Amino acid sequence: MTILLDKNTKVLVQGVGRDGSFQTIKSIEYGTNVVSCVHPNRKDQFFQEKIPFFGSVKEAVEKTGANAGVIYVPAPFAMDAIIEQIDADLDVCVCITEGIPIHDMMMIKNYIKNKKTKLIGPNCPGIISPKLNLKIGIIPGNICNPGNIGVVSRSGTLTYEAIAQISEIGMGQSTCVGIGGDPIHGLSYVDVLKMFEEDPETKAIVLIGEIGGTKEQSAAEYISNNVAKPVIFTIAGSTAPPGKRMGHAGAVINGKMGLASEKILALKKVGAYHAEDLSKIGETIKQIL
Amino acid sequence: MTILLDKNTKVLVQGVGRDGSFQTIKSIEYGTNVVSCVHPNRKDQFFQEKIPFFGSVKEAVEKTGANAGVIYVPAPFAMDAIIEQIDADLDVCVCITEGIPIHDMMMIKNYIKNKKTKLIGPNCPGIISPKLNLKIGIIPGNICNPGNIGVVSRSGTLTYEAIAQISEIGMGQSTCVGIGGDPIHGLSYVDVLKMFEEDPETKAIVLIGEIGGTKEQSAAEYISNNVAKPVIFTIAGSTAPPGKRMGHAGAVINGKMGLASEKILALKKVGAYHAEDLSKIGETIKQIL
Amino acid sequence: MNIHEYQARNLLEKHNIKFPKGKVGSTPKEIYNIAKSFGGKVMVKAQIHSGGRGKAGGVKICNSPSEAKEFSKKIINTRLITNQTGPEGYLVEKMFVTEITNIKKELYLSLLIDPDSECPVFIASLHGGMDIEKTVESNQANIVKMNCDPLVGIKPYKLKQFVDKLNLPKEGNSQIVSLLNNIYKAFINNDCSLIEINPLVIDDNENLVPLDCKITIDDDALFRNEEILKLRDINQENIMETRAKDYDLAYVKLTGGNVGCMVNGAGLAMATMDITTKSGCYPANFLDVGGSTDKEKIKEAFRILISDQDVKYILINLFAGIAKADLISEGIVEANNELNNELPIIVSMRGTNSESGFEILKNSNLNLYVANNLGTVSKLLLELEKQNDNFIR
Amino acid sequence: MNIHEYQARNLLEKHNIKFPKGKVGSTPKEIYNIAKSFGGKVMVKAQIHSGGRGKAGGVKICNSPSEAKEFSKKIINTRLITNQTGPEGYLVEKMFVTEITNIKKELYLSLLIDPDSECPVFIASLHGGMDIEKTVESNQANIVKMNCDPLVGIKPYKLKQFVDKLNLPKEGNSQIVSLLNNIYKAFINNDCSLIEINPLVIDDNENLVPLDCKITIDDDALFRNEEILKLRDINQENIMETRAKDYDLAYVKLTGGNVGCMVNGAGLAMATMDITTKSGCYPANFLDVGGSTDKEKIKEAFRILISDQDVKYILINLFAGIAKADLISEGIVEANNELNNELPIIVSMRGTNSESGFEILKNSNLNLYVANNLGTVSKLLLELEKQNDNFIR
Repeated sequence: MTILLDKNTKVLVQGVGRDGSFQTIKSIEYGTNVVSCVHPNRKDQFFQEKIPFFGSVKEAVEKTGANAGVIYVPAPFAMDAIIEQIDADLDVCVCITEGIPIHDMMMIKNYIKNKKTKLIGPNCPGIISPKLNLKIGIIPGNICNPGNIGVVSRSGTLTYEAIAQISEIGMGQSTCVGIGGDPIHGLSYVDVLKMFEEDPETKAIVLIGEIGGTKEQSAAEYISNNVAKPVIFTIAGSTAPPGKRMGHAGAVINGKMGLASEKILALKKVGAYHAEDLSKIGETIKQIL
Repeated sequence: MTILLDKNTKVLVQGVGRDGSFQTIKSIEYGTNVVSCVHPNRKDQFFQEKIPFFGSVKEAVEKTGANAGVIYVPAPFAMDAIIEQIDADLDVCVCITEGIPIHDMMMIKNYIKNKKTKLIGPNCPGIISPKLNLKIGIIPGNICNPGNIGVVSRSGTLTYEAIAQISEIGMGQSTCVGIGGDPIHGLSYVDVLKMFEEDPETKAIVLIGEIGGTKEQSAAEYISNNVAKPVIFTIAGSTAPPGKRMGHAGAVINGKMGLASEKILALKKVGAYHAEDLSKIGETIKQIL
Repeated sequence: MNIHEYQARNLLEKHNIKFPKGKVGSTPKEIYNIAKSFGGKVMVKAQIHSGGRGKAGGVKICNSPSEAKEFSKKIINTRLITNQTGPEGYLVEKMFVTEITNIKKELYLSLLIDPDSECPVFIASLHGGMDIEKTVESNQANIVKMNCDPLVGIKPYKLKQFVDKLNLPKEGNSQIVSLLNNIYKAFINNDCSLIEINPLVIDDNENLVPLDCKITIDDDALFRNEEILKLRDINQENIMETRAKDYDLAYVKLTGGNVGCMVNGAGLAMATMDITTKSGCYPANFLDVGGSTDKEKIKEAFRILISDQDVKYILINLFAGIAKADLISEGIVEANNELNNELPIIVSMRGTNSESGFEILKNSNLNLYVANNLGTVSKLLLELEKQNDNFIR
Repeated sequence: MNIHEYQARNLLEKHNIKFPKGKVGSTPKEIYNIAKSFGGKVMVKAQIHSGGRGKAGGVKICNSPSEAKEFSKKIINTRLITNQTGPEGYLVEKMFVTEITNIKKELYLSLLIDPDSECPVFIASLHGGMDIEKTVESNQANIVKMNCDPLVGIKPYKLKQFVDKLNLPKEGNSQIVSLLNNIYKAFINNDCSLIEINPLVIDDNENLVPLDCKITIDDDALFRNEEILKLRDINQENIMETRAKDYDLAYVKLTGGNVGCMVNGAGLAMATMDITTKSGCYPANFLDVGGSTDKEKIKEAFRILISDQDVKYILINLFAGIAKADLISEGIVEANNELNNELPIIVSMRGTNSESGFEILKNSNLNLYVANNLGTVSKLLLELEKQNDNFIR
């Protein structure tokens, strides 16, 4: 088993511009079952001459049985795409798009309450399950190995780095989930930790955090009461100056709780293993497993 | 068993103006466990020298264990009161208030989706369970008899009339629910029919409908697939002219589906027993039970 | 509450919706001047709170300012009777003059609250103009609907699908998106229960142009819409219904009957009508005194009831829940004495304090018939009807 | 995006929030005239995108128009340095003049988006004015909060509880309700991430008066707020950061380092900073080329990076996901050739098309050091640092 995805996952794609197309082709090459694309002005056309376009998510779901969606559409239209996927009751909606207005995300997070769909992202690299050769989003498949370490991260490139280091020490990943770098996003660390804890194929969890907000502290609290599996973590931004937005909209230190040192403290306190810098993730895993 | 209420029901009251006070006293006299009143400017005071006031619903719930609420506040403030009761996770919220803007009700109905609270009304007489000597709202207790006929109605006074006739033929009521005369309201006929069908103490159901909308047709559809107990019904407004708002905001015939004749047809088709006019409810019950 | 076409236009214009040039006038001279300033050929429309004005002769294309003047002279200050006004019609005090639009195609568009889906719903028809009601009933294939979400508003993906189905020319396609968004804003900001654009036309240049509009505001929300309340035109309302409303009573005048009905609760009002009609008598009106009542209100209710010349006898049918029967009874007795009412009264009364209520009535000098149940009401009605020399049906 | 105080005031005034009389001026003469028209005694405030202006000497109560003129003469066209601006400070081009309010009590009020509760949150402090940040950290008892609901807005029952806790005089109690509602509307209508009123004062007459305000707009929402975008003052921004933004790049200038960092992804940017610092070197800046990149963007990124005089060598640390490493490499080579760059470059590159990317770099004439993993990056950094004669720390 993996989390979020399984062999029945059928993916629909919204937004096949330059990047969306490229990533969709990469996903198909990796093994993902991409069943349809959605574009209101391209119905009756085909992507790559084989994957049908539909005018709406609802129609794509009805005609192709899609149960997961990925969104590459530009930020001004991303809220609508997310809501359309929620309204179509997809199991999983992965939004790669960066730069969605925070007011939009606020609406979406309140709108999605008690809805069926699990939102991943936005501003995230998506999900990958190496054992199933299945990915939704942009995590490069060639750096992955099937295995039993779960990865959860707010940062895209740091997810890749963690994956690569795990593969380099000869181990592999069960599922990797990028939850996104925006201050308001879909699934949280806690949601994903819960799934990893329940997933029999996951033996250890790598958590990659960064400065800003208090989400790492919430993760620590959850770990202390609910997670028995070993958690290895690193926090990026120890040397970032306060008050500056460090690229990610969420990565701003406002107040003490946003400091890397506070987050490291909280996670160490609950028994998580600290990789002191990004380059030491593989090393740290090796030491404890 | 009764529906919606039981012996653990503890009621809080919002709105003890002239009518709210009078009805609260009547409810207490009938036997209802009224545990607290809510008024932001009267905390630390007592209603009738014994029931404590609190500044908020949340506080009243924490301090007195209230699990049901009734609202008598004027229409401009009713939406806020309903939302406050929903936010406090009450099991049941009964709103007696008439004349709430329809835009407010539209917001509330969308807000309450997947929340714990069941909303009864607004513009309704509330609920009464004669066997428990328990009522929330304004249905006169002295016309009721404990028994096993469930009553559900959009109209207040017609509910009383049906209750009185049931009592006059020597039978009694399990629970009576006035769902309210506004076009958009909380629990629907279908919701209440479902509860009555599952309630072992209810042997037969009296449904009182009126012109306007298609809610009686929805009830008919539900009955045909889900209700085995006998349903006796009457529809008010057979002789109402089309296009006029007949007192209730919901009682306007717009199009064919709103006609009494259409509703009677739909309910007769699914085997419900028709009391041809209001005065014949008792008679009809007698004939079939 | 209804408002006039020209008021509805003003309100929509405030929400960035563009109409053809138009201006309202109250005298033939004003109409002449407006027509002249618009270049001569204009459309002139009677301003009353009713549809069906075109068929009733209240709307005309006039080829010159003089023709506009002559037409308005014929209409202003008369009562226009349409298939929706009833036989009395409504007084025309103002007429609205607009420039002429060359119509290529007529559509119908409205936004209303749908009680079934419990949200605002846009309805469009590919064929607008007159007789839209019939189109809706008969030709569902031409009807396109879109539900909105009260919490997040219009969803763009649904809007796209809705607009696609309308098959508009390219220009109109982009214009309708902002039109729909602006209508939605006006609807939400003003507690509307209906905004109707009919016809919405495609003109010669393939532009989308709203020609006529109707807006209904939720009466229950007028307390928070002071600007709208200023637009109220009580000359377009039934005087008695208006007077009742001022006392927070619901009065409905009915045609052809002679029983004045005083009830509490809308359901009971309708059931009382049904029983009256079934027993062979006919209600002249009904007056719902509602839930929360005081003596002053009851007295006013009685005054309104007997001021209806059709009323030959009175049926009081009450079931007191939130209202108290004794207070109502006191009000009835005082009102009868003040007004020297001699019309016979049938009373059926139950619920809260009904026994003391009956006592009060019985101890009064009213011309009173007491019914213990609704079956008796029918019998008493028939009896009185037989005695009644003035039986009119 | 930040806007000036006087612009923020304008925006709030459009949402029916009333301030003391105030006007902005650009020259000492204008300041003199404004002060005179306000009756002489005024407050004069430097308009820069930074807090802490009071302590930095940018705000003064002036007792006469001449004093206002003299004060503004000293400040206008200088760079004001506060504890938030960094050592360069910001250029003062305008000053804002307001009439004097007699202050009985100072409060603090703000509305911002709280990532934890995922909704707008009002924060008030019973003690406003300067040093509010310290109050918030040290005296939580004086802090009152209220969550709003993005779908239904401010809930009146919560508003009542919030206001009660503020212990305002009677007048202020009713004034703050509309103030809060208006701030909320302004916040939602303009995609704000912060509206701050500090101080919000009770004046002599117990009226609630907002004295100063600050508004931050969500950069990601500027595409739909054209009016706000017009308020942008690029003189208040770091030139390089602004230039990067125009190319959709994220550039952050840091003080005290000499490594120019080019990365993709904010997380990697921070981790790269951390690694650099830990190895004993210090970043001079970082430039995030983001996910979706083309050659032009990369070239511009390189231009910005090496135009920083502090940069002595360059660290490129990329992990290509949505970006393609070969395209980035081509951009780097072309940029180096165009700009004749001779600074040494450490490159660590993985992910999509990284092998062909490396090929491109290796086949170029760049002064290149390749790191196979992040551990090697540290070592190479240290090596270069030792070679570097210009080592400045």
